Amino acid sequence: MAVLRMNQAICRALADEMRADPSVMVLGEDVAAAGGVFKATEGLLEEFGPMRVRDTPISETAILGAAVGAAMAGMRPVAEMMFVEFLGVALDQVVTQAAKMCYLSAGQFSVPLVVRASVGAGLGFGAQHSQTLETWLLNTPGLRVASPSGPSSAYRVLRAAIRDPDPVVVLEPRALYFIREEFDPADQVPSPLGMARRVREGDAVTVVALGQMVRVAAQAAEAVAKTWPVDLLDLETILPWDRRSVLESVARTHRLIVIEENPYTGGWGADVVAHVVERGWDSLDAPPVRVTCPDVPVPFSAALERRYLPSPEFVAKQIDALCAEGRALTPWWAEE
Amino acid sequence: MAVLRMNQAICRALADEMRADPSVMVLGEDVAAAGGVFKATEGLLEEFGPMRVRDTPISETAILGAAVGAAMAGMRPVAEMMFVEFLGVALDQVVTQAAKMCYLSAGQFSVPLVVRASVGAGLGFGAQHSQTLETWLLNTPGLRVASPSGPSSAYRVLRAAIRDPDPVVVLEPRALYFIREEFDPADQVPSPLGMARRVREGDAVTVVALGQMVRVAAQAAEAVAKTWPVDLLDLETILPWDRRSVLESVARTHRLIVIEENPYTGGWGADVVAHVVERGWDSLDAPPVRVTCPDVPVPFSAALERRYLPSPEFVAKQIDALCAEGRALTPWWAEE
Amino acid sequence: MITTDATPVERRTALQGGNLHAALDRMVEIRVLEEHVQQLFLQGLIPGTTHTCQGQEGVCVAVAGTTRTTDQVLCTYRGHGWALALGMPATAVLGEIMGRRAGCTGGLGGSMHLSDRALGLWPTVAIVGAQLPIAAGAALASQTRGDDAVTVAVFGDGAANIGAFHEALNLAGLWALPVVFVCENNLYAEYSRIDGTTAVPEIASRAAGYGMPGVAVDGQRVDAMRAAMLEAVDRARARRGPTLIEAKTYRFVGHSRSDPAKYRLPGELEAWKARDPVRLVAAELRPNDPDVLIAEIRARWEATMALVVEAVKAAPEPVEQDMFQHVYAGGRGSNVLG
Amino acid sequence: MITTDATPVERRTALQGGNLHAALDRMVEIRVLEEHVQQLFLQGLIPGTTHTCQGQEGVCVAVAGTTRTTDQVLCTYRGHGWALALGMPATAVLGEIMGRRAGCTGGLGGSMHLSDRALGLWPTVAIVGAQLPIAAGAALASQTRGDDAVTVAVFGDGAANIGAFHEALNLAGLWALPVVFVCENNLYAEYSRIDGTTAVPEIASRAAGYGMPGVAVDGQRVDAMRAAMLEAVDRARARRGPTLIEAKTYRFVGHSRSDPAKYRLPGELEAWKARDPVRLVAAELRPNDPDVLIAEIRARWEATMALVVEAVKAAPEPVEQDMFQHVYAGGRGSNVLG
Ligand SMILES: Cc1ncc(C[n+]2csc(CCOP(=O)(O)OP(=O)(O)O)c2C)c(N)n1
Ligand SMILES: Cc1ncc(C[n+]2csc(CCOP(=O)(O)OP(=O)(O)O)c2C)c(N)n1
Ligand SMILES: [Mg+2]
Ligand SMILES: [Mg+2]
Repeated sequence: MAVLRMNQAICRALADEMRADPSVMVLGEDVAAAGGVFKATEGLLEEFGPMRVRDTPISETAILGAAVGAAMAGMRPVAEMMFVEFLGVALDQVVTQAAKMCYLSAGQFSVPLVVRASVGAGLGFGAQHSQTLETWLLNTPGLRVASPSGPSSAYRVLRAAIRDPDPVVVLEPRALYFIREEFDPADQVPSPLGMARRVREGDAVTVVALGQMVRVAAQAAEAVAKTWPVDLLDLETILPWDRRSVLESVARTHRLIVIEENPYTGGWGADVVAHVVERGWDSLDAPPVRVTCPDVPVPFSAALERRYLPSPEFVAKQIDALCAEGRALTPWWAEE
Repeated sequence: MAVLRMNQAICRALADEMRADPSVMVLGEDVAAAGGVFKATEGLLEEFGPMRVRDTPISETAILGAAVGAAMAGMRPVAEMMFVEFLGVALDQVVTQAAKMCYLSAGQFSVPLVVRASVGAGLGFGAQHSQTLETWLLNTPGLRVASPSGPSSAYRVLRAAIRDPDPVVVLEPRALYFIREEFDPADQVPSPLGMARRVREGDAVTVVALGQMVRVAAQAAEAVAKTWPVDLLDLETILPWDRRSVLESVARTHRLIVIEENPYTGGWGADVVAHVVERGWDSLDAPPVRVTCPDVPVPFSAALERRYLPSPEFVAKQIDALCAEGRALTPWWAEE
Repeated sequence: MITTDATPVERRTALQGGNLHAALDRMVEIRVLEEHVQQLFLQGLIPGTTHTCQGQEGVCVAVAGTTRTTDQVLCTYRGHGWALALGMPATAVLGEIMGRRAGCTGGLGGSMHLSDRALGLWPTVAIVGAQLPIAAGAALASQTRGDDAVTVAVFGDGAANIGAFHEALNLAGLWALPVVFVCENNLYAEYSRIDGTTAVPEIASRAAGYGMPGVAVDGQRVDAMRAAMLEAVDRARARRGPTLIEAKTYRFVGHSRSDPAKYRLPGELEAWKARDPVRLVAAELRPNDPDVLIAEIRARWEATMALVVEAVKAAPEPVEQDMFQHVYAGGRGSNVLG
Repeated sequence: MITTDATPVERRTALQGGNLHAALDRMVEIRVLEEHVQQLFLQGLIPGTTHTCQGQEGVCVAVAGTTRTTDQVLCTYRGHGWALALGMPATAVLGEIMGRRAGCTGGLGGSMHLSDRALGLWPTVAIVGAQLPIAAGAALASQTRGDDAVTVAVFGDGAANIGAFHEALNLAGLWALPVVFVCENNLYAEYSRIDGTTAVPEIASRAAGYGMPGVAVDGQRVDAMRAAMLEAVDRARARRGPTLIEAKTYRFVGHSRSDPAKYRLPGELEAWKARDPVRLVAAELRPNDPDVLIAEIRARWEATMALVVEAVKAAPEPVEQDMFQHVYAGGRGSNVLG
């Protein structure tokens, strides 16, 4: 057993994979000598040397492109994007190159690449450094996308991502890097990506969450536990998300709430709702509900940013409304 | 009245706005001397001169960044991205800069920028030149996104986009550039973006479509017209899409089908379905349905590409199944 | 000479003409504000992050003194000094850094996103290099309209390796845009020294690849920087094309937040501190006892800044509704569910 | 000398050692295939688009003759000549262009996306410049693993203005990656002449900004190109760092599809046709009657290509299930609804 912060769990996953497989390498801005801006690559340079652990220039296109090329050549590079927004200058390499190379070469090449990026609001980094941006990636056949919800989750997800033969983007909730958890890394069998994790079991309502919203959902579930036993699923992998587990849960609970850290319009929660409605229509007793952020850029002020994020209190209210009345409340931010 | 192809209608809209407003300018690769790869800017250089109509290097970041800067300085630039995929090397300028500048400056600056990009499959351009990619843009407060469905639609949408004080991305279905339509440009009052267009009226089912799928939907609607009168809405603007019109329609028809040219997972159709389900639950008699492409990159071969796109025949079948049985068929491409 | 209740525009005007007293005064003001920012951050009173600029004050003050409020300056997250230099009052700067309504954007932006259109300060950006093509666009607007504004695009040594730099400089060179690119080469990008990230030792040398003059300047000397700017601004104003100026400078503090900057080469900090831009100007003005001169000015700014800090601490935070303003310049709010 | 039923690897080997007969033979093969591609496109038998390379054949043939099948070549949508030069049989090239199962990727990729891993031909990309950082990555893998492969990254003059070029070359220079950057400067990017898009006249000059040698070569002379490649490949193979080679060349045809290329300067095409790379080699081999030599070889290839065209026309198209293969290398298919 070990008590690890999420950044340490990530570092441990990297080190474990690097020990097991000499083709695993790490590159990114300040990941080597400094051990990463979020200290998620600390000690790797010392153990694995400057060939396999590389500091790069501020050149996201070159970082990702080089990772794509190295992966196609048979390495297993793990590239760090310090903040997910930086994908905006280099998205091409992930979704237009990496995700399509296997297809375009009819399977001659595969791209066992991992892109790690920190995501999310709550730390006061402002509108250009606080989003989650799964939506840039989801409509991309050929890609996988995961987002862990804490230390053991991050450890498991990252090892699975590195072993995956296809390109995987791992979106790490920045606000969780310094959260601690006690777990035994040796116990964490890297399960293949694409399976949801049941956080708590219940039959009143299915709550689906991802990343740092899993904690928010868990707090809300705890708050309403006496009245409404929540079946809480942590998707962990968002592309492809675990349709089977969600549908099975809804078949038992007949109700669905998705908690999403994104503006309301065009978020991934809609994909969950739409699929469940299409394939699980008869299971549903009430309209599915999304709890999201409002349709605004992430505000800087601490007061506004707190308000911006879904809160456990509001999620609890929505659970209560949906279970008691069969109808959720209008989101706090909405004008009709 | 005039008979115009869609590229000519676009060119006309540009010329009309450039005549009306000296701050409108056009820039992009080969838009000036050559009149555009798709001939949508033909004659503009001759009429408006090399200051306002500029050929650029192959530098999408500089093209979009320069357009953002010029817009912030008070111009109304219209930047062309020849294929929407090229946004992948410069998305930052649209979603992280342009869309957030008004907010980040608390309204001191606005960004009256238009980005035109050609989109869509059907012409054999292969996996890196055939997508629609609205999903890169939708979860972006501060941005507007539209996609016309033919010549008059393109004329109207583009004029409205140029007059809009905020950044607008106009996604032009490439396969429609050479489609003709007779209409009077003078009649086309540029209505503000965000309003759906009713293509045909009916009460059996609401069909929502965008871009080149509007034609596919219209053909399907025609095919089933005797049995199932379709209420066909062309969204035209996809961010923000016209929630009110769609909900009103569904309140009358009690059924919803969304036709989308995108892979199934993570497309914008889910946003329409999810919102309608959440806000129009009681209206619905049957599960909403999305007709989409399969979850694969766009294949090159003509035979495969034809199969890849939603066909009028399959849409008609889904309309029939939903209206007759209350249940759509499993998509042709799906394995359980 | 510089009163603390000068208007923002007066604060800007004071720097024009090259008065070294005014420059020194502003540099000390910046130094003192940045020290407070660091303390406030450590005290947990500033959310997120801060990037301060102690040691680099000569560059922004020289640029502010050689440009007009109708010119347009685009810089980065390391922007506090730029905002003050261009004329923004300390309350508006610190107010923003602390997320108050008194901030220049009312707490929406934060430390990395300062702006004041009336001073020509465009929103500072937090994506490395993104401001460079935007600056080209600002200059493009001037060129197309035929106005006489000059655009200044500020960036760091690390930004010289990102694609946006290349594309923006090529475009500016090609179209002879009225823009001055000012690289604050402080030797480090975050924790990485320039020689570990950049295949050439001098950023200015890259200008040749874009058909524009490249000038390396001692960024610690406000007069040298001023001279280089005057020439480049003239060139741009006369519509003779862009210039790349590389200001060799150094930050005396870490990259951001509480970075202890352990990555410095031995002796490097000391060598650069010996060339503190504040002290170099003071020595120019009062060769016999520069430190006394600095102490005098510092005392005044410390008194002022203490008041500013208290005022901002007491200032109101934004209210919920503020977050829905300004998402779009036009049309209905973005919180309408429809 | 070159039999049409040589294996792909034999076709590659034939070009090594600098045999000019072999080079000429391959260049004519490319020329003839490209002519057929243009005709087939005009006949509506090729979907989408094509980018042919008549006039530029010397460059790819020289590169193919100076690299091994274990080296890695990354190039662009203008890739038919590259595929043939590296050894791919015409049926696999044309089969792909026409979207048949006989194509090198069975019709999934098309004209812009050719590949054959056994020949070191990586998937050609259709996003300008995207292959450059990927090539740096291929070279990075070699460097990290310690193998002796060399990577060749091919791009056009127009690609020298995109950010990916800058970032890739800086990275390669910084890390001394074993890569050779080959710019096919054919003076035009689509319909834009280089002087209208690029702030410097010579791409090779930009190498200085990345700490690597830049060499401008007459790309119409396969021997000159070969000499430059030998040196650059040696340098890379010996792990002494990257090189930028600018091959000055010209396309005798439009950019793509049916482009009539009206944008050419007057006399330009004629001047370049006088330096047709095919004829320059033939003149070297048979100074007295190069045209007869060309005609002989051409006749052979025309006969062969006529058969190839008929075979591909008759070849089967892919079947529906083909579109679901290869979306992912691992795991279940992507058509499972769950
Ligand atoms: C595209 C992008 N990549 C990375 C970062 C993270 N980052 C912020 S500041 C910085 C260092 C920039 O160094 P430099 O350009 O020298 O400017 P300085 O901070 O020294 O003023 C980095 C890597 C970013 N903000 N944007
Ligand atoms: C990022 C990007 N921008 C634009 C295009 C469209 N495009 C395709 S080829 C081409 C011209 C490229 O010119 P050059 O690099 O000189 O290569 P050449 O075609 O002459 O071989 C352009 C602009 C693209 N494919 N990718
Ligand atoms: Mg720096
Ligand atoms: Mg070219």
